Amino acid sequence: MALQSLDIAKRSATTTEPPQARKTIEVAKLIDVSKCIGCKACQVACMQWNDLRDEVGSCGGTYANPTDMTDQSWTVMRYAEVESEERGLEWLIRKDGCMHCEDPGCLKACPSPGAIIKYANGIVDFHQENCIGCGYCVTGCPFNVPRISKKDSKAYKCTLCSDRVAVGLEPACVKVCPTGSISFGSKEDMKELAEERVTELQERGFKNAGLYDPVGVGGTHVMYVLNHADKPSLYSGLPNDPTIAPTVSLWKGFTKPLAMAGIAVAALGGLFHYVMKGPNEVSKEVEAEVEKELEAEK
Amino acid sequence: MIRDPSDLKRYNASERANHWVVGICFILLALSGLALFHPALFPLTGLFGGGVWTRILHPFVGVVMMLFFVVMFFRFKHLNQMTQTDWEWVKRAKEMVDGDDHNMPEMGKYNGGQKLLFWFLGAAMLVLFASGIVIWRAYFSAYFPIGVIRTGALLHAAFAALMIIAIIVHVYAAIWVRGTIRAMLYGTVTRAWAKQHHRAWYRQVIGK
Amino acid sequence: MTNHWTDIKNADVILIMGGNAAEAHPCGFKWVTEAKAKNKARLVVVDPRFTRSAALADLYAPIRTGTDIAFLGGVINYLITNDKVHMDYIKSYTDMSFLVKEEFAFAEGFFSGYDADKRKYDKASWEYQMGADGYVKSDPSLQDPHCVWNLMKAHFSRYTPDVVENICGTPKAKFLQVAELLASSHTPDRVMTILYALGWTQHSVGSQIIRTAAMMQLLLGNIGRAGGGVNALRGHSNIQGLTDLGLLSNLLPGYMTLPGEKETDYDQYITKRAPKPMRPGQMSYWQNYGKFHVSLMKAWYGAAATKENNWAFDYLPKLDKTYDVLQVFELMHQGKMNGYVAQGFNPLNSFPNKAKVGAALSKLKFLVIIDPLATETSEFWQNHGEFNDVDPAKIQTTVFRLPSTCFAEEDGAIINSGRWLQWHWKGAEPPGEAKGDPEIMAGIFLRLREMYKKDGGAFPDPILNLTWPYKVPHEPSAEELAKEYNGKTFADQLDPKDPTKLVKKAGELLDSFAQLKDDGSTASGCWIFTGAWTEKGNMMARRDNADPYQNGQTLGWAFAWPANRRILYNRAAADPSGKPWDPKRKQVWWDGAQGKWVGSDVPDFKVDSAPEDGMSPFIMNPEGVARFFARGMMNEGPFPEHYEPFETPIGVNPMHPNNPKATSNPAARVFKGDMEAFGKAKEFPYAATTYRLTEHFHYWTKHVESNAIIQPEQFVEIGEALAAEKGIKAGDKVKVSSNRGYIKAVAVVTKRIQPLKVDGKTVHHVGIPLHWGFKGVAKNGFITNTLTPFVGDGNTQTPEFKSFLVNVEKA
Amino acid sequence: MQLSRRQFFKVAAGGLTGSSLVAMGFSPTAALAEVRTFKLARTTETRNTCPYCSVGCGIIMYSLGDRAKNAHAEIIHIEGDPDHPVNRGTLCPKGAGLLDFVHSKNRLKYPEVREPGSKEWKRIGWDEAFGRIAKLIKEDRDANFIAKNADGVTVNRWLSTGFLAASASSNESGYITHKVVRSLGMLAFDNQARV
Repeated sequence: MALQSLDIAKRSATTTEPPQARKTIEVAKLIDVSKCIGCKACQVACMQWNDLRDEVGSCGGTYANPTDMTDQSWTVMRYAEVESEERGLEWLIRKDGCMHCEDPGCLKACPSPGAIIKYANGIVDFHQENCIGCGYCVTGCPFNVPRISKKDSKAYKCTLCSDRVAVGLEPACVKVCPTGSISFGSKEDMKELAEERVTELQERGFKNAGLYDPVGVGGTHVMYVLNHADKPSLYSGLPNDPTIAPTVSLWKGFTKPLAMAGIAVAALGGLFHYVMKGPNEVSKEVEAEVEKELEAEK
Repeated sequence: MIRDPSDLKRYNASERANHWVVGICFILLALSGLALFHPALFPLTGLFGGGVWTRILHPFVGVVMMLFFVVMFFRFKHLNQMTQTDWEWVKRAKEMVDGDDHNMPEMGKYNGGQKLLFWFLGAAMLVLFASGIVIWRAYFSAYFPIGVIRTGALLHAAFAALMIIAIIVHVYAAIWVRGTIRAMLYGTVTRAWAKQHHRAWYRQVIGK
Repeated sequence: MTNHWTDIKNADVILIMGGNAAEAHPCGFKWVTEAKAKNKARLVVVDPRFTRSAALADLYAPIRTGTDIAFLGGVINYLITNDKVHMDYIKSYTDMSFLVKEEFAFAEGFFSGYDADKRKYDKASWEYQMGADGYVKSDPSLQDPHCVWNLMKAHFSRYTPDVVENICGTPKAKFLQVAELLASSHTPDRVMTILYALGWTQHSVGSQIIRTAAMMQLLLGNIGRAGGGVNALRGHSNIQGLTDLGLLSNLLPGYMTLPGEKETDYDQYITKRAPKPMRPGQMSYWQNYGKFHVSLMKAWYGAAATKENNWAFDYLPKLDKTYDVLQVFELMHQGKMNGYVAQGFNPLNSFPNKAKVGAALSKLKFLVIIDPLATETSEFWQNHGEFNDVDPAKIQTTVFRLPSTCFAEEDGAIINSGRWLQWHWKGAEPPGEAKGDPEIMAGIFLRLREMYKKDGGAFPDPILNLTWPYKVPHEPSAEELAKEYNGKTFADQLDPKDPTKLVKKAGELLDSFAQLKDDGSTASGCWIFTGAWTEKGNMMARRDNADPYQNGQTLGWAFAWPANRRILYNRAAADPSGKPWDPKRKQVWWDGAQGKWVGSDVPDFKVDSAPEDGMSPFIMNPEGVARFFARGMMNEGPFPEHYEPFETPIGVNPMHPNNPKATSNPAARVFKGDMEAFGKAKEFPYAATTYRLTEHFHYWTKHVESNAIIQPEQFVEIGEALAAEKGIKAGDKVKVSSNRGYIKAVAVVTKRIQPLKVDGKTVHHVGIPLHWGFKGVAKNGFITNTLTPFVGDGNTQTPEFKSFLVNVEKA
Repeated sequence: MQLSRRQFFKVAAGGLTGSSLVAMGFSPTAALAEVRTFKLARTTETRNTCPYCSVGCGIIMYSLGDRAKNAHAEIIHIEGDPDHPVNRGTLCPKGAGLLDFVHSKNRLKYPEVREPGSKEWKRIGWDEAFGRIAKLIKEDRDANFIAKNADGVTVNRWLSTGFLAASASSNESGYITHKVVRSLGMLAFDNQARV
């Protein structure tokens, strides 16, 4: 295999390992919601860098716009007004987008070889030229991220700006973030930074501040610092404990070999049965009987 | 075409055509479905013009198959009611597989195995059609919650596999039991064949 | 800004009030999050709405719009009564000990000297007592009842926490929490910064709100210090520059002022603006006014400005009054104006009472629009349905629309809020036939001059004699213009300390405004910019971002006026003996060995004046110190007082319930007809306020696709309580009306706007973003300023966009 | 066509074998996974300052071509300037979308005039525009210039035409604008400082 700019860790619908000899640093994006003002600079930077322009929609009665991710909007801000006895009103704002799971549900579900790639640095990338548009990635994703374009029926989502990272730059949203809510670096560094931030938040009275790096999907390469890490769902429904759904695991796990084995057994069973038992032919007796009967009729 | 006037008519032309439409659809669906099901079989998409065409065509073929299957289902439904004898046949099916059909009860047009297969295929088609609609991303998935879609995908895969196995058995049975396939090709079987395998039907047809 | 953006990171406490930095200045707000993360700073937000800034605040307090003076007055009272003032600082650096004239008084909401008919004050009593020595009298023991300190104490003692709660609707406990946190910055080792914007300026008492804040910062000893100051976050990219360059009715470049029609004597004009020190040993820097003025006139009129003709003093128009935009549109509305030019400006959207502005424009003979974008103003005559329901046939104005370049297509400098002059470079050709503003101005001017040369006309002298030394006359280059405002000398300049040394050769560019002369031997188009383009090159284009003291001063980046100084009044960062108040903060200090002031910033001081000389840090004031007592500088009084917005939801000033004339700013100018156009709470019960959203910039970005995508449609924000009362759900269309018109928009129903208890009544706020109009790629909408009242601040005439009354109903 | 059962068996077996071969790895080599090519590789960078709010963020404009005579410098991307001490490469949603401002379909391209009572714009040339505007200005100034006020004091002012200056044009534009406007004796002069 020729060299490419990023080494590949996993490839969708591919049964063999890609070359694994090189070790690259794992990267991660850390989104500190305690610094986020929901300005949507990341949304604009994303559309500018990736040459996307969503439709001019309408106001649905909240600040959120576009109101959901689309093939043209790979990241959107989600706003939640949460009131509690203890802290009064809080405006919890979360940048939603692909989490770049260590164990990506989309990749697991994808039937098209090479349509979804997980690079060795942790980025999970869609390759639209290989995408067949089945939408299985949507089914597989625990975070409801991939979107199928109405124009070309291909799946799209955040690439973590793989083209920028490949040449040594940070993703566009990271660079643009005016309040420093989004950071990018090695996953190790990001975890350290998160720890620092969590300590700071705890000092400010957020007892349950913490890092969101869910183990259920093997950790993610987009992580959150949450001031209420005990209740991720407060942040516009961030899954509390995301995993690849058991149905998807079954579908893409056990079912595959079992079904193939079943089919093989059936086919081979037939073959060997035929070979060993021979065909089930009409017996000579019956043939003779029928001959007789025909004679009789005549 | 070689015809023996004493042969028995098992299927009329319309029934045969119906069967083969369903059958061809099944083969297309199985090949395209398997291509999307197991990475190792993905190259089968080449048969359909590539992955994208496979994804586009599969559900439409599915709809065609379902339509024709429904017709076929109602055509043959009354012939496939399980009876006491059929269950007796099923119990003894192992002997039959081992090559000894002496103790098998007399069967009508269809034996217990065929009837069970019929009902199983009916159920599988229902599940496949329903789950297929759910996972048909281009038109319908948006209307279903993600949990339903996931279950749909799993059921679709599982029932498709079962159905393929069932059809392999079906096809093999047709191959194994010599003189069977022509029933679906020219519509007739030999009297001997009928008497051997479906004696009750044989009696019924020749009026004895 | 007294300080600048990066400096915010040095703060321990940050107060965002009268602004929403996170929303309107997100990249500057980064230094707030930086201060929080690296400096353990606490962020306090006081606002009628729980804003994007509030989302990150440690402490948020709601306030009724337009009542900031009461709130800040309450804080001042809290600081004084709880002894939380930086006493060493104010004793040396403010006028607290100065004696005020005994006639000065305040009663029933009026200061002494009020004339109710003219709605104006005679300010004679608002002055210091002068001693026989010609200096202001002072009582350092602070015993005299007429000393500023005692007057101030008495004035603010009325603003108790209960009064604050009653006027502002801020729960007393919240107010006290805020006051306590702000007060924590009174120690020398803690500094607080204030970030405000048009949430303070756009009130009929806007200037006084800002004064109250400045007084609070003085009491806390936070002026002149890194991480401190009173920081106006300007709204536009070069509105600082345009203001510095004096593009206002009554100004000349560099905050010099045009003469009034009673100041036609040149010497009197200069003397009045170059005051002698009012205290011994003070600098009173404006004494140099004459040098700046003469240099300006030399830059503009060259050889035609001579000592004999008082440097062409007659060329300057003399004011009878200020022609701010409200005044101008009032005159236009009366049919007294014929022509108008709007250069990169969209008055139909930007000014209050759109109906009046549109009607005024219709009365013009000609209107010239110079803009990169198709603005609403340029199409005020066109029918755009409900958004602009006019009949073109009835509008006789000739409208020219001239396409200009945008930032990407020109060289030049713009000045950010921190007073940094930053050069930018052209990256592409403009679309179509668009031209740069200088080229357009030259195009009009050169034709005009030709006509005057040929045909003569009214007073052609200034037109014919205006210097025009540009190599390509119809296309003056940015470089030529920048060098012109920087200034140059016509004669050799010698070192005053060593006359054998030549400092500047004739014809060279100047390094500093200290080199300007009033003998006609220097020219400078804007004295405060001197040093921006010197013989060493373009200082505005410098890109050295080194920050050796790690306090964000970056003296090698671009050029900051004045004299590349980053924090104004920075001498006050050191105690009277010249040592930093806080040894950890290395700012500016006296280096005895070198005999001069040194530090991480350019000292804002006479660099060799030793602390023992007793010169005080506020060198621009003739007193040398900062003023708690504003003397006659403000129109409504030397101390700030709470007055209600002109459209008040409670109908009474709770400070002066028995004096209806003191309900709203008694000295604010209100035009005939506009007073009648004010709505009353009975019909329009809700307090409305207009503002920007972070997704949009004014009326520009509705033309910008990516911004239209992220905030496509006009909306208004209302609280859940009001929404429930009115049966309005999020996403419903609502009609918001004031006494001047209505708009329709989508309702955003939110917990972030809470009803407030004010003077026994419940006051609901309605929040109205301003960004929409009938041109653009976003969904077209109504012009928000259809609703706003045509009245301005009592000093600056900034329209009262932030406090007015509306009604809301389901559309 | 007549398909004997033997032939049918062959076809079926062939299909099975084909798919089994494929299953065993006789599939064609899959395409490589390569990221999108970095789109700014040889663009020209120009430093500028964001024209919106007063933070004055540094930006870098990336344009096509290498400034060669025949290359038209179309700006294709705008990003924050990481060296800038204030924004350090960051931008807000407005700054991040500056490219769409530069290329807005509502940019004006040609001088236009709307005649009195007309419903539409008419495209004109710069010469005509400058000439007509200068003439209108001169007519009004000559008719309404106030050399002396009621008290006979020289005031040299002109009040019947006003000028609004921009908020985002450069110092140099502002400076020359002020110079020209004041030379005419105009007092109805303001800028966007208040709004």
